[in-house]
Amino acid sequence: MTNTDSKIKLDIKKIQLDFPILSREVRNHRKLIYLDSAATSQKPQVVIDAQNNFYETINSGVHRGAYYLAELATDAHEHARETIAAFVNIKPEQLVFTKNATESLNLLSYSFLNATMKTKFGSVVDKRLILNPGDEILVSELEHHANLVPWQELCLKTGAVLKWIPITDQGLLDYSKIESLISPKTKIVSISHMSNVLGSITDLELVGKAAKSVGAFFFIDACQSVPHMPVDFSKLGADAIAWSGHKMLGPLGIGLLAATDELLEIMPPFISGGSMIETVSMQKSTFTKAPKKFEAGTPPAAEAVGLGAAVEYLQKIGMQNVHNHERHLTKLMVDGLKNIEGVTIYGPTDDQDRGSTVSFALNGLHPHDVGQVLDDMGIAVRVGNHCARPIMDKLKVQSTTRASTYIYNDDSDIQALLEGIDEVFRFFGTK
Amino acid sequence: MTNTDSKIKLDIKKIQLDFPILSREVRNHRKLIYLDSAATSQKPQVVIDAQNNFYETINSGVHRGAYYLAELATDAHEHARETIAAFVNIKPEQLVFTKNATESLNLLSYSFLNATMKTKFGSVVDKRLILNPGDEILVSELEHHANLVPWQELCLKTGAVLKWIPITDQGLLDYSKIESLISPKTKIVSISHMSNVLGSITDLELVGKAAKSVGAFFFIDACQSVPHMPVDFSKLGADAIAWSGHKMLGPLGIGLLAATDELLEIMPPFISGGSMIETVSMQKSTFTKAPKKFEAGTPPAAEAVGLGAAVEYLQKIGMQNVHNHERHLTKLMVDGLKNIEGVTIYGPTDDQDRGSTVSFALNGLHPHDVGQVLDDMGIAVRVGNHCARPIMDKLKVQSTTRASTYIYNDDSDIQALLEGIDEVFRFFGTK
Amino acid sequence: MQLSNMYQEVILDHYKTPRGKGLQSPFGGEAHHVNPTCGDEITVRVLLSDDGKFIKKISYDSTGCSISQASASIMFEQVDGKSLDDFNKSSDEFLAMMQSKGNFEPNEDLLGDGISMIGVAQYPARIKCALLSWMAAKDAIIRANGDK
Amino acid sequence: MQLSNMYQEVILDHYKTPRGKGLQSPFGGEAHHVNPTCGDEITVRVLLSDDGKFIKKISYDSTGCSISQASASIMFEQVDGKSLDDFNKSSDEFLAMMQSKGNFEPNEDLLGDGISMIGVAQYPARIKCALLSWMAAKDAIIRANGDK
Ligand SMILES: Cc1ncc(COP(=O)(O)O)c(C=O)c1O
Ligand SMILES: Cc1ncc(COP(=O)(O)O)c(C=O)c1O
Ligand code: FES
Ligand code: FES
Repeated sequence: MTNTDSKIKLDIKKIQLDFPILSREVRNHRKLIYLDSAATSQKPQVVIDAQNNFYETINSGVHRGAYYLAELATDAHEHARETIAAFVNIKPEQLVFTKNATESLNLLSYSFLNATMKTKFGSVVDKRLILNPGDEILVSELEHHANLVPWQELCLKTGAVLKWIPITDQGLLDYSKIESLISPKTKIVSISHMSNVLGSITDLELVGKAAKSVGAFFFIDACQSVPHMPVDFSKLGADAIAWSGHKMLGPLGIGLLAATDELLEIMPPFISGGSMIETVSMQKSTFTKAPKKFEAGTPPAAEAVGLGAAVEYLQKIGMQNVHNHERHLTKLMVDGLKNIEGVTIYGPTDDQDRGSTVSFALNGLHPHDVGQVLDDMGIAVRVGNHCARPIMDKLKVQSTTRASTYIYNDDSDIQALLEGIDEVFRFFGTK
Repeated sequence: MTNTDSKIKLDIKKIQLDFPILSREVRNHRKLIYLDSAATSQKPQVVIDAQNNFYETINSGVHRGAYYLAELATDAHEHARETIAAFVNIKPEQLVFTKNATESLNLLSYSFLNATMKTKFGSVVDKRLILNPGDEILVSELEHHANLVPWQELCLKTGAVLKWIPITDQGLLDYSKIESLISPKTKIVSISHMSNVLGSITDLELVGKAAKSVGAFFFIDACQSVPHMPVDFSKLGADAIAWSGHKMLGPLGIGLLAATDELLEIMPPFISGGSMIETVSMQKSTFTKAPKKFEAGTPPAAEAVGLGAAVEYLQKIGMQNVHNHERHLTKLMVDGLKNIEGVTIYGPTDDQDRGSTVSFALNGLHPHDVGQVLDDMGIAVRVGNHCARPIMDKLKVQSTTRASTYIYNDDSDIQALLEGIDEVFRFFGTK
Repeated sequence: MQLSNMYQEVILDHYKTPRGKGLQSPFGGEAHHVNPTCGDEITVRVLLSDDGKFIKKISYDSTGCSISQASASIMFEQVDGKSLDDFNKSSDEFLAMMQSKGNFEPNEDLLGDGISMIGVAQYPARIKCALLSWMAAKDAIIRANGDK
Repeated sequence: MQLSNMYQEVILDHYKTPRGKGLQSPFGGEAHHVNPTCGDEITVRVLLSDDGKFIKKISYDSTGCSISQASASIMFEQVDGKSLDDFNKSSDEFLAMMQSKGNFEPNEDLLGDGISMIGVAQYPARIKCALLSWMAAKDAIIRANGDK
């Protein structure tokens, strides 16, 4: 199934035809140039069809019914789990379906609150999940709010203390600070694989080793990496990784958590209810094993099936090819931006390994004005703080303009962006 | 928009044509007779189309982008919120989108855990949300696990004590016990509007008054009522109600919580991350107002839009007409079952106001055998404990066979079920 | 009706008149298994020969669907008084048949009336029903042996 | 380009050479507002006449996009030295225009250069930009009056 991932050149024009939205016109009958895939990706027809097919032919109570349709729906749901699990090289039982990466990260953080409170009232839980006041949680200054606020909240409820790896003025992780930040008090290290603002890739080996050297749990926010490059869970040295389906061609409404068997075994349930119990009486309930232990209620089965189709689509292209294509676009973009006077790029600008998410400023112009004029030309970029306020503070800006690509973008999209930026300068007469 | 809800007769044959799945064949080229809508409903074409239209024409980062598509997507998302809010007669700000009813109920229960723990470490929270050991939570013995296990879990983490209104041997709430169960120690009363096993409707006025007489919060699991009858939040006297989109013709992956402004104001966030914050620094974050405070992360926007279309579809039919039609079917079903020797109906069998969910047993036969033979005739009923184990214990059975209807079922479906039951008896030679 | 592949006459017969039902004493090992999907249960008791190589007596009590009841009754007929070696061969053959999706030539010497259960393999939701008694018996034997 | 409806010449002119920017003392009331969607900010100061009926001096400092900067500058021109009554009329007219989706005949006497902002009303995401200074001014006036 997987493409051999040689350095082949992808036929992007052909790929574009798979995405219905790319043929729509936007403002002023302009062709849509979609450069906001870091926020959410577009969906190929096969994903839309897979969902429709679910609703039109097998929709029913997954894992609950014993009749024919329910059998088919359950099979499709679990087949999707197998496909997605294989994509990151784990067993299906290691893959938990959530609603988005944010829920996945909250699931992790609430495990500590729940374990800590359950012991207080006499339940037996694994000691490693218990937080005491003064215990420490380490994140970084370039986290998306989804990998920051849940840990702040956990601290507010347990007396644990949040520490962070600072970023340099260029917005890169200052690894030299890790040693002084990590100690036996550190219980959790949670870090993003790739910045959704700067595109920079974290040295996970270094951070993971530091975490493991003090016996801390090591979690990764893989929202921006799994969609864009080959990711093998077993090679990350992590206890768990979280990401979203909607950023990798899948439907909205489905997120993922991959974790070690051991972590899944010791974490108490997060959301509780039907389909995750073994026995229930009014007095007491016991829970099934992972992944179902963490999937209370009617699951987003059509979405899981849609995401399964998205993964198969990506596998056909080959993730190394996806990454190579995006590196090619990134180089075009970064080189092009460097050549425009009055543009400041935030984050890595040399040819190091990085993602295709590029934040920049047009000197003297406000990102919302930049975005507005680009939008008028059909170019969709993101302006704002990208749910990563602390990076903005460090860069001393309120917001940035961000362009990000995916497999359906081609050289002409980058060209359009670069020309669009010239037009923005002209429009505001600042050049 | 809303149908005048006179006692008109619905054109069910016409309605059936709106549901693509109903034209599929199941085992042995049988027509599908779907009698499991209490688990999940089927979806009309307009709902499938609304989702497709989202993905094919406006998919983008809702509430995050400033470009044209993002504007359209945000508008569509908020328009859906307005439609669904109006459906239960609340303001849009009172409607929180979750992933399913189970999450909605957990959101409520975690508010108490979070508030309780946050005060312990110095945050200011509303006192009414703080639980002390010995405080009481009142549910009933006929709850779905989704309205039972989260409260059990909350007790395990706070030392609160779970109490329950028992059910009679017929499986109905024993209201006479409420007075002795409720006291100033009662902080929360959470009860289902309609049983998903027996179809019985709770006397909410009575329970709500009891809750309010001691100053307890009053929550309602409205999973089985909102899809099947007119529900006006303002008339329920509740602080919050929870239900799911997928049981009311909407997509999977979207749940709802409707609550009073006051409760939404005082509840701390549940899942935290992006899109629900006001300011974030590494030290501290502040949160937006409801509903966004409770909607961290990328929302299931296509699903919300699909559910909006489902609600418009239901409004055109008129909820009173839906309810009347289902009462008609229920009467057919209950009368028919009564006439078959060897069938035991659980729950109300007289002509009282009740939902169309009917549980029963074929004496001497196991529900899974019953379901299997019916399935072979194309009839999809649910067998099992229906995520309501305590009712089973009370009925002294492991499981029941359950048939439930919706607007796409007609008299011939009930006839097929009744004939199917005769066939089951014949097949096993027990008649 | 295709269904008669699953509910063969001999299965319905075992269901209606189960052989060997009812727990017996003395016994060397007992196991209680629950089918998690439906909550149905079985208890199996085993008494082994002194050398631990033969099943002197197997007995059971159970509640459940026709498939699980018939399977227990058939198992009883097939393994009561047999060697552990025979039990293992039968049990392996039965498991293989259940996982075959129906694509299987069952060995009647090993399974007895159990060959009639091949139709169940086509109904994934019911495979656990058929396996319940065999799994419990396996456990009971392990426990009986542990006591030696 | 349709965009020139929003970014009219006069708006770009106010943006590039803002009138009255820079906080002044003395003042009777001050308000600091943040646009939650972008984080941009404005501080407005107001000094009222002794009878509280006239704006003797309005001043502001702000960071933000062209629309918000131009709007503040235009507001300054329109209301500095005017009566509170005039301020309220202008402010109401401006709000009405912004909520009109562009379907509006703005009154130039009340809005001055502000009539050029009608194009902004067609871009929902930018309406808050245009309103930011007016809302802050309103608050500053209330506070100045509270001090009386
Ligand atoms: C009464 C009741 N409550 C709660 C639920 C849980 O809903 P969901 O599975 O959509 O979260 C259901 C349905 O499964 C139900 O019938
Ligand atoms: C790095 C990173 N982490 C977390 C998230 C949150 O993902 P979601 O909004 O799908 O929950 C995102 C995207 O929004 C992201 O880019
Ligand atoms: S349904 Fe319970 S054992 Fe078959
Ligand atoms: S974008 Fe911030 S005020 Fe306009």
